[in-house]
Amino acid sequence: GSGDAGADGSGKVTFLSYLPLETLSLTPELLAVAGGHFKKHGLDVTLQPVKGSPQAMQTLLSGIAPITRLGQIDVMTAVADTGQPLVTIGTLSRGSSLRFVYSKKRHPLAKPEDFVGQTMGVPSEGGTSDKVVSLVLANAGIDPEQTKRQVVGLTPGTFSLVEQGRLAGYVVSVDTATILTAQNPDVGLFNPGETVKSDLQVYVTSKDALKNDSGTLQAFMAGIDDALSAIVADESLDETVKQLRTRYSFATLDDDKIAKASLTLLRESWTGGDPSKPLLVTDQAAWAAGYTELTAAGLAKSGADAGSWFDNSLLPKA
Amino acid sequence: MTRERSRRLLPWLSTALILLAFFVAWDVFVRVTGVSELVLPPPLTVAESLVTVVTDPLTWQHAQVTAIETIGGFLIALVSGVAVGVVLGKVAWIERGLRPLIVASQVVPKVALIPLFVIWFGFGMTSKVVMSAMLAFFPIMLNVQLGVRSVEAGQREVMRSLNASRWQTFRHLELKSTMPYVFAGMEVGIVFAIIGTIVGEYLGGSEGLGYLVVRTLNELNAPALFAVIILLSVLGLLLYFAVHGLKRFFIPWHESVYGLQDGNR
Amino acid sequence: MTRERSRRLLPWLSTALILLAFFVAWDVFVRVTGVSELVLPPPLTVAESLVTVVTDPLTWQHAQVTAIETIGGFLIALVSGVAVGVVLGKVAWIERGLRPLIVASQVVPKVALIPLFVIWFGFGMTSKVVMSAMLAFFPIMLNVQLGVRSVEAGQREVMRSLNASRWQTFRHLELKSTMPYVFAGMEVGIVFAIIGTIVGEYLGGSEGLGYLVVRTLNELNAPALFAVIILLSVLGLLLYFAVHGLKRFFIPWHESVYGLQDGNR
Amino acid sequence: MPTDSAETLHQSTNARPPAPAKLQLVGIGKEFHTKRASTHALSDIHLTISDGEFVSLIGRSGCGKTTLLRMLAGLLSPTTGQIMVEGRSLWNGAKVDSSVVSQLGVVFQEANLFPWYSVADNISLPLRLRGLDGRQRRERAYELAELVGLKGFEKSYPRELSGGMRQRVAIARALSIRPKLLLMDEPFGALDALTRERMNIELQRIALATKATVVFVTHDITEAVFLGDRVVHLTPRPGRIRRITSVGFERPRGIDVQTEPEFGAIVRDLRHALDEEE
Amino acid sequence: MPTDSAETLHQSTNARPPAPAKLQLVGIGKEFHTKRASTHALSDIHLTISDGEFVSLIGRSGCGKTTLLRMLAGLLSPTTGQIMVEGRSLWNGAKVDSSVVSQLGVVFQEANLFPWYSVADNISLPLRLRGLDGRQRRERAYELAELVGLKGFEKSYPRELSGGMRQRVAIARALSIRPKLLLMDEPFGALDALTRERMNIELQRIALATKATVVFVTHDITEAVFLGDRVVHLTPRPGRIRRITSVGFERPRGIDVQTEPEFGAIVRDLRHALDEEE
Ligand SMILES: Nc1ncnc2c1ncn2[C@@H]1O[C@H](COP(=O)(O)OP(=O)(O)OP(=O)(O)O)[C@@H](O)[C@H]1O
Ligand SMILES: Nc1ncnc2c1ncn2[C@@H]1O[C@H](COP(=O)(O)OP(=O)(O)OP(=O)(O)O)[C@@H](O)[C@H]1O
Ligand SMILES: [Mg+2]
Ligand SMILES: [Mg+2]
Repeated sequence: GSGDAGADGSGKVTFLSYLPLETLSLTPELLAVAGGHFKKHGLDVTLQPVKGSPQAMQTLLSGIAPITRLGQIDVMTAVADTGQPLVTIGTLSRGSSLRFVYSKKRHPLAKPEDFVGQTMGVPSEGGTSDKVVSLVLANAGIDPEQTKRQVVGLTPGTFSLVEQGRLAGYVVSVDTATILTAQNPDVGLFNPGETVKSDLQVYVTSKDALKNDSGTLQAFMAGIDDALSAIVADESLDETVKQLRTRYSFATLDDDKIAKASLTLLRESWTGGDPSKPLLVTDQAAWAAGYTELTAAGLAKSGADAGSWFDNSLLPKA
Repeated sequence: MTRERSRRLLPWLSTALILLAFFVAWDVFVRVTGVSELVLPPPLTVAESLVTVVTDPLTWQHAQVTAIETIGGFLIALVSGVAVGVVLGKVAWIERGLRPLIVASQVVPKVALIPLFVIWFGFGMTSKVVMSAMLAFFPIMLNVQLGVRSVEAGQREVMRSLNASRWQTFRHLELKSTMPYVFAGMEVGIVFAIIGTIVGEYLGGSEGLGYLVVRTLNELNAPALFAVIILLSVLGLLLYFAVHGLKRFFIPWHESVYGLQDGNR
Repeated sequence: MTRERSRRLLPWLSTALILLAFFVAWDVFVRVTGVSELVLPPPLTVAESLVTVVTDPLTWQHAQVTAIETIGGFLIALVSGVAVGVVLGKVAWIERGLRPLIVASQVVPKVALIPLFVIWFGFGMTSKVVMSAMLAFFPIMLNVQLGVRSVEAGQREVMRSLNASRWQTFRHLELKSTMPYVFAGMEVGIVFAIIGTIVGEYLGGSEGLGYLVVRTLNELNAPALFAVIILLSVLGLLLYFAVHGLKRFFIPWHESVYGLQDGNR
Repeated sequence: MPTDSAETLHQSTNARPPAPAKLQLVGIGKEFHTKRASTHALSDIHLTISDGEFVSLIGRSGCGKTTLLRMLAGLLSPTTGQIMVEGRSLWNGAKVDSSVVSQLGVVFQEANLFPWYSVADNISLPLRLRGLDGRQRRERAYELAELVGLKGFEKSYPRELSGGMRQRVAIARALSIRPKLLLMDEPFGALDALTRERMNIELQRIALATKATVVFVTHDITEAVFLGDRVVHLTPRPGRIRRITSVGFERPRGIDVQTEPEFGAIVRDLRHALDEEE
Repeated sequence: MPTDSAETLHQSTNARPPAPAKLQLVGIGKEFHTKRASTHALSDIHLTISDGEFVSLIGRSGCGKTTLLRMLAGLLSPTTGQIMVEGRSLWNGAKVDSSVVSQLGVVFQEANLFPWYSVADNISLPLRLRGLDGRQRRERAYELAELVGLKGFEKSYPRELSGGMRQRVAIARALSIRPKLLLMDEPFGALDALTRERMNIELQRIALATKATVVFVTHDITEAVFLGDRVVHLTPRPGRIRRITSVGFERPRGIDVQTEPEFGAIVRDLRHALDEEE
């Protein structure tokens, strides 16, 4: 029932985003707000940016906000290693939302073997990007230690470190990758999703919230589902872009070409290339495979029952 | 006459000249080293972007938020810094006891405290105000402590011989005598208050110039990033000079102010 | 005798008591509010984790890196802060000219400068040392400036009447007279030097306690995170007290030190 | 020689008028300890000062005059002995009886003015601490400024004054509350002969009018004799009372008392005693 | 009255021995400006001091003695007029001729010691600035400490000294370099009679031995006459030279010169002139 959405009945919900709000990666949430999809389900959603996944998890678990979106890798390691009471209630993307940026001239990164003996830039030590790099190597049978990591901040000038050869490449979000390729023809992209199965984006709540606030969560997922369906239905993406621009303005959205290119890529990752499949549903097999991949690479403790970490019951019945 | 006038103009002239020199050096640096525009855009590009940024009314809202947070944090730091500084400056055993906690509270990486701040103060401005106050507090507090301890023994004896209460001694002697130290602390404090606000906005939030920094970083828009930095610097300067102006108003009798007016030397 | 002894013990006792009170308050807070362990683990859990962290020799390597970077940055800040502070304190027009640049350099968000730093200084320790020096510089510089300006007019006249050179005046009068200010600046400076190092390690690096903070945070290992923070605080305290100890050694004649030894009052 | 001093002390104690005791110094001694050495500044000081009495204190530079005065002012605790003010002990351990301090006016050897206050504000600071309103304070400050010859300088700041002018501000400050017990440490040291003479007359008048008890340190023997009911002579290292001389002339005294042969004799005597020291 | 002063000046200028001029003050005037008001401290000072001469400067508190001395010391620039030292002008605009300053010894009205240095280090600071080695400095410092009666206090710090002891340290500091031109601002103000007398004798001896020219500010008329070849009397607001009195006695003078009738006459005359002022 979407009637008693919020805990206090007013329908106010805070969604935590470890990504800044000015990115198309956040399109489902942005559109759900801008296009009134949350409102339709009785929710007044505040999108609240926080710095990084750990902080999103901390804030979620301290009960300030009931829902967030995280990388599946982070959720799995958190639950497996430190037993955090997190529950996945929906899977957004079926592919990786990260890209490795490299210089075509200097040192192309076409296959995992190209990483050996190189330095990869990651936004933070031990974070998602770092693990994805490890997974790419591990899945190819290469010792992850063969590639050095270097923490670098995301700034406009970071790519020049690649051009100078101080880094072989660095990890960015799909969004940033789009800007970079538009800025510089020398930018090449490596999609880790081609080899890594577990780098998916999932909606996460805490066990407490799930117990006490399932109505709100259900309404939230319904809003997201509506927004996603609208984008999938909007073949040209004109309507989506238009609606987003009524409320938001940032570089990638303001540029028609970049916006549509990014959205097309994103849409593909949400549907997994097959528009007939139900959106947001967490696929039991893919989930289990992701966990296996992580434990095999030594990135998560093995032996846990991963199947109990997600719950599809809050999704709108197709 | 002319000497007098040139003496008054000199500082402004030197400010202008040094700023000019700085921008020229920046431009030359960019040209000579051929550093990527994305790492350090040339000043003219930044200037263009600055015009765009400045003409956007949203920018002013963000600047206002940052200013309010900074001033709020600074005022909290000032009041608490003076209060704590006075107490710690006078009561040695409290100082010894609290010092570890105070030093520790300073070196704690703020990023670890963010979730606590969010729980206590929410996502709004408060947590940035607190961050700002935390950074500004220490220099103010420590300078006040030094000031209270540096009160001249002879003057202190005058107050004692007048049977002055603690409060009177504070008001007529310690406060006045500590003022120059407080102001030095304040000048450091206001600058660190801005840093605190920016860090706070950087670590979480969707308002303020710190947020604009994050945003331009994410958009990989180097000219806009540097334009925001220039805005920030201007804000910093305004606040700094406000404090500095207060000093000339409040302690005209102190060597550090009086000595500069000179003419009698 | 007993009074004397209790007076000597009191500060240590108060330190211990206040620390104890702090940990008890922390524990009670965690229990009462039931705050998530991920946000603030109870002190005992942190203590356990501290044992693990401390017994790991790698931790000591990281601590060493942080300490070296901090001390390096601090020393640079000290030397440059004193030099610049003296010059700006004495030559008003240079001060007026440079002040905007100095204030601006302080409020620039360091994250925007990282690529420049990396290009100039590489990924190693240097960029953290620079960051650390940048933060510590300002309070030292400003305090030195105040100190130089606060030199007593009468004492200055003695030096002038002795036909002392600028260097001699500096060495025998300004330096000594400014010492208390320098030390107040240094006490703030060393703390900010640590903050600078941590921020530097946080923004880029794979060594040091700042790096451990990031790693434990990403591992969601809150107890370890807080254990590292405690380590950091201890490091901060050690460095702080080192500076503080230097003060008692170097300026025993100053009220702020001498006044505390008392007994003659 | 201690015997000599004790004897003289005894003689003059008998000669003292039988007024009630205002101040009693009983076996006062003071040692300063520094890391390097310790100085025995005062030793075994016995002295009783009656109400309304004017006592001059003379002695070589460094003999402990300032130290003694600071102990009387409650600024320094004696190492040994007791100070009684109106029968109540001034020092209780390291604590001072503040009711005694409140009747005190002290002129220090250094002016110790507050650079942030004008001359008038410096003079009236003690009144301000007692809660007098602005008008009253101003009036009294201007009155006192005129008294000490600083008319027209009321709004000046200490740094704009000459050494002697500063000292006079300090004197005016001490007088502002009409103290019952006035402690003065070489108050007229930086003044010229004429100003000094005038201040002597004024001080005498004020002391008598307010019935104040005065302890007055000076290097000028004539001044000491002119002003004092008794003149206490300290000898140095450690400071001891060498001799107490009573001055018989009735107060107030006019300038011409200085021409009296007896006055001259006392001055000569004291000078001789001081010269003899070594 | 200016006419009176001009006349007297003229007379005594004639009476002066025809030694070469060490110091020439030509039409010196000084005004202080503050935001609030301006003070005309000195006006129209003409004075020529010959080499080796000892000039005493007397006058009421606040009449401009310190101001004049500070200008001679190169610490304060005159508003009008010229100061010539050995024919070279001391002040060139706001700049000081440093070759003149290097022959200077100055005793300020306040001791202005450096609290971070011991007594010995304070005394020998001028020697240190001239590059003397540690042993020589130490020797001279101990010698001077004894001269000013501070034997045994060489290692003390200023805060451990009495007011008079501090002043004596300042005197020793000024003497340490055997200055050719000695400027002293009430150097013996805080000293007792005996110490003062001794210091007078010593100062006289040193001045003659080093052939130093001395300008000596004092409030003690007897001292002024005892020490000075000439006594310059300033009147206040603005400070002008009222009268210059030559003292005929040959230097060095013994204490007994004070008993000579002529000495007494000069002192009386000066006292009279000071008293008359108003
Ligand atoms: N704080 C102190 N620490 C150590 N010694 C001190 C201190 N204060 C005073 N003394 C010593 O005590 C002695 C007496 O000093 P005091 O100031 O009382 O002398 P005084 O009689 O006032 O001399 P003066 O006439 O020069 O002012 C001196 O030998 C001095 O060195
Ligand atoms: N820095 C200053 N600013 C303004 N006025 C000043 C300043 N210095 C001195 N004066 C004024 O100049 C006059 C002369 O002062 P000066 O110090 O020369 O007197 P003095 O003769 O040395 O007196 P004393 O015997 O009291 O030391 C005084 O009226 C004083 O107020
Ligand atoms: Mg004394
Ligand atoms: Mg003077």
